[in-house]
Amino acid sequence: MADLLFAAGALVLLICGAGLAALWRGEGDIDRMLAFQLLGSGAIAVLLLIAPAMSEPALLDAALLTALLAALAACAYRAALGGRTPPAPDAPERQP
Amino acid sequence: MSLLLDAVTLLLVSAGVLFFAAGTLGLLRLPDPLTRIHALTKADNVGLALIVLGLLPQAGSVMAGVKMIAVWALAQIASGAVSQVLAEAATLEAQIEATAREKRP
Amino acid sequence: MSALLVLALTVPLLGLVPLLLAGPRVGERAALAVLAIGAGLCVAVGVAVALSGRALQYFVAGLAPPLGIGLRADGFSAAMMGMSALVLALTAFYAMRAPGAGAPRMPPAFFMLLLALASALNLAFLAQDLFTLYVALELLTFAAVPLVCLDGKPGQLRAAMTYLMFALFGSVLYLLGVVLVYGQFGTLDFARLSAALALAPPGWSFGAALALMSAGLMAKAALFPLHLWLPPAHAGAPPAASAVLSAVVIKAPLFLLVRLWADLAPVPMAQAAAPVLAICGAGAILVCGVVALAQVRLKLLIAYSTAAQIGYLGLMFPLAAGADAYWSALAWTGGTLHLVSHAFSKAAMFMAAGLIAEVFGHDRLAGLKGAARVAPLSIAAFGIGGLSLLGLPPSGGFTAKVMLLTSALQQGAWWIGVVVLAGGLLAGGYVLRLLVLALQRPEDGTLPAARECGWRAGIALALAFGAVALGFLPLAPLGFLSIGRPIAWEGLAP
Amino acid sequence: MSDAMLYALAGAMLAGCGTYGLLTAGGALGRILGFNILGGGVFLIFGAVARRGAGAGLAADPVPQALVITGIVVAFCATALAVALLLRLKAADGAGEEEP
Amino acid sequence: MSLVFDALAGLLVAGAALAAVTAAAPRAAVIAFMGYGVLLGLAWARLAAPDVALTEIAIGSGISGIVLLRAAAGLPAVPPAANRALAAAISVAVALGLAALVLALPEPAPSRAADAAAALPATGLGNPVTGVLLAFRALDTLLEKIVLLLALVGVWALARDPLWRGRPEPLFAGAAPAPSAFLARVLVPIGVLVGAYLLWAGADAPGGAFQSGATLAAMGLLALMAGLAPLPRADDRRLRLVLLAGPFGLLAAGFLGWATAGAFLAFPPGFEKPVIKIVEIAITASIALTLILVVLGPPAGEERP
Repeated sequence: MADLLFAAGALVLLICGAGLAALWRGEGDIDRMLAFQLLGSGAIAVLLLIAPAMSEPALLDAALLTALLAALAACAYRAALGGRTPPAPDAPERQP
Repeated sequence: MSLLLDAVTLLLVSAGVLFFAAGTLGLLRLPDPLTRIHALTKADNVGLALIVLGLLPQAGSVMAGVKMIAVWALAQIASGAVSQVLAEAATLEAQIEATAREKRP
Repeated sequence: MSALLVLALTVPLLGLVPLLLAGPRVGERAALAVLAIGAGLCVAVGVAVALSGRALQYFVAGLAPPLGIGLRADGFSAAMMGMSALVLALTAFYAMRAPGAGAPRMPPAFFMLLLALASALNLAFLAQDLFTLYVALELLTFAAVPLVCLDGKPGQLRAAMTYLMFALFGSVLYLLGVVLVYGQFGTLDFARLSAALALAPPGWSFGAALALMSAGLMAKAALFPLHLWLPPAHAGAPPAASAVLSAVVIKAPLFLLVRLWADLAPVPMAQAAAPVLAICGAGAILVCGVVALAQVRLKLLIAYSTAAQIGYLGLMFPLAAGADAYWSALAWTGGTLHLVSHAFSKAAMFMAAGLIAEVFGHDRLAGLKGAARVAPLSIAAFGIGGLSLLGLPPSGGFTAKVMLLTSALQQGAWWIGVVVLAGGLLAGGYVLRLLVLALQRPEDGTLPAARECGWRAGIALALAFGAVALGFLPLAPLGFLSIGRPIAWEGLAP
Repeated sequence: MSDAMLYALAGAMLAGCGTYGLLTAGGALGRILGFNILGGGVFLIFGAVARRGAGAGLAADPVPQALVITGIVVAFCATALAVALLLRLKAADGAGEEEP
Repeated sequence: MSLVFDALAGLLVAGAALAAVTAAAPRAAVIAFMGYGVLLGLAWARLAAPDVALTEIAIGSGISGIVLLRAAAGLPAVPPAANRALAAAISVAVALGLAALVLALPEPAPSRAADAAAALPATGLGNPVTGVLLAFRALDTLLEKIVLLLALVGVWALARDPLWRGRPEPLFAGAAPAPSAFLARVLVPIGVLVGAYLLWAGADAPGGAFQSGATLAAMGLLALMAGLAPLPRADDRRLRLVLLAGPFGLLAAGFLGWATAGAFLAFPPGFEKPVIKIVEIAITASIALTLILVVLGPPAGEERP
């Protein structure tokens, strides 16, 4: 059984890798963030798969943490864009 | 009994991986960021759900099973909210880009 | 007695509490008191080592290595501890402003960093575990880098960034060496490693691990050719910060370099590596010495002189690894004495330069004509400290260089002797440049009206006299420095 | 080839990537990333060393693992300090602050 | 099969690292670096190091992302500085040299696992990594707490106000947009729960002060980003007490052990586990707060009325 779970994990990794490579060549950073989110989901799946395979239940905690923090990254990305809401076409420049 | 459970695991996990593959394919083939966001969340969540369901027989303890379901639930909530955040960021970036282009004649 | 080791590590940290919780004035006084106590503890360690004739040792948590961490003070570490604690305490007094002196106070951050430095240095001198030493080096980095940019000027910030990058790169290299050592021996304790190395001659991979650690330490110590970060960082920092950075901070990685090659490495390996270190040292002395001559600003001149002077320690390695016990012990004494006397004289020189720059409002050498009239004590401190760098008697620098020279000539290493002499000549060139200018007749109206701050110049002068006092040591190997070497744990837990 | 060795080799590759980043970075941020990746490689090698030391009922030697945890936190602090310096430098340059 | 998985994971980590160091735009490099952090977490999981995996996930892909994305914002893409071919050659040489060193490691590998396992029962702990961190090598942990504190001092020393008054700059200038605020409102309570669980579990299962502190810090930053909590004042005395609680709590426990068990940083006999637990709580609080403040940056000075 463990071998099968590892195989499934390897497949998920492979899929994520392919997705990453393709999205990486995409145009914008939003696509790159999507690639990161894909990787996050993949990592959660892989951790869930190898936790029983390695009989290490603590990896479920790791999966939980990954789910939490992959979401945090999206928020950090948005925060780094600045606190502005989309500017209206002829709105005055934001005061520094 | 254990053989049957293993078969269930195998079936569901394979289906889950398949969904992952399908979601990724959608991510690669869809035309613009907003639709790609859409594809990612849908496929990932179904895929993850199937994997969790499949793994439940292997959980070993009730606690582990509860944790697995918690992981899935958290991922479900988070990816929904994340797609909102990223969509807003995408809109904002597009608008910043557009204003910048207007200012540059 | 061995409780002193733990106290020397922890007491300086206690000063952080009032600095973070009470107002700046109370915090400053507390920091000063703690640093003075810390200096007392370090001197007490030295006295205890000298009286007992044995190394002090302590097992933290009562656990002996390999699982636990051991602290150990031999003569060499006790000497370094005493030196650094004295310099730190005097610098703290120097940094305290006399009321009404007009200049802005040192921010509380300065005293926090100073306290952390005191603890980090003691840890670097005492810890016998390669990873604990990594933590000590990191502590040192985190205390030293902010010192460079305390005023927040763009130049300082850039210098601090470069320093941080070099220091972090050095940390990673050092850590890589530690990882490889653990992978080979399963222990990071000096005494246990020595025992393991004595049992079976180590292979090339242990040599590689030592080389990686050394490269990391060289980057942190700014030993040529990894010295590029030092001049802008040390020259740009506030004078009190420059004094500790140049005098004691770079001494910790140099000390560890000596530990690794003189105490830990098997003799054939040390003998193979010694010429490389010596060539780096010679490069430092000659290249940085010449560059120092070309400087137009006083603080940069002193900073380049630091980069040059640490080269003498590199020269020590082939001499100390020599076959003859007496001449290698003499070289060892000379190297240590050089580290200590350089600390005193360099701290004095940076403090003096700070006072001179305060009086003139700049530190461009060309504008310092007649400085002796407005800053006589500072010029005297600079001159007397410079005496030691030049290697003129009586001074610790003179004694150290004579020891290195004698050892080099007796062991037939002529080229090292030549470098020692050339380094003295170069030092003479850059020290005398300021002195000659300072004693010249100033052009009319160019002298500022302000005078130097007397008691702070007095501290600089006291440090300079400390370097002179070391010159009265006999020209023979110092027994104190060989106490507790080679590394071994005596008995079990105390 | 054991799993530990595979990750040790991955660590070596990371160290190579980190070195490349440090050597080619045009700005401070690139150097910070390079340093982090180089450090990550070193930690991974340490982790492999720990895994090789499995025994006495433990799946790995706990001593290196504890040291790596310490190291990761220290490396993060270094990153944060470097970024704070970077931001301060950016602000200083942007405001046109001059050397006195 | 697990070897195929490991080889794939190793290659992916290296690939992400390569993407991070070769990306031209700073933000793209940072995103790749965050991905590298996630993958590295997987590697740690496979190395039977769940404690490290938790730390790496919380710090490497979580908080680092916030710091680095903020640093990358508005940075121009800089062309590579050095000769790329030469740099690549050097890097390949470094990787090959290290690989050779790694392959030359002795067999059987030396290990302290037996020593740690033998000494662990005396501490009352079940997690050997926590045992190493808080009992056998507590000196390292103590000093590393001081390193953390110093990192904060270093960051604060960059403040224009040398007396460190006021609050740091906000992560969002203005109010956070609705989706981010919603995400924070959902995630923060769950995350705080997870952090508390990691601390509680850490004595006997993987987890502990570092992992918990890092998770709590990430949640704190998320809450601050979304404006759920006011930015902390750097001159708040309670805040400074929390900062000091970890390092000086451990130091106090060290002295207590000196008085009762006869050695600095030993723990009072019979009370090892409760004392370690209390110290761990203090350390967790300090780590979480210090990480938050280090990320937020120097205080901006007294607010204008």
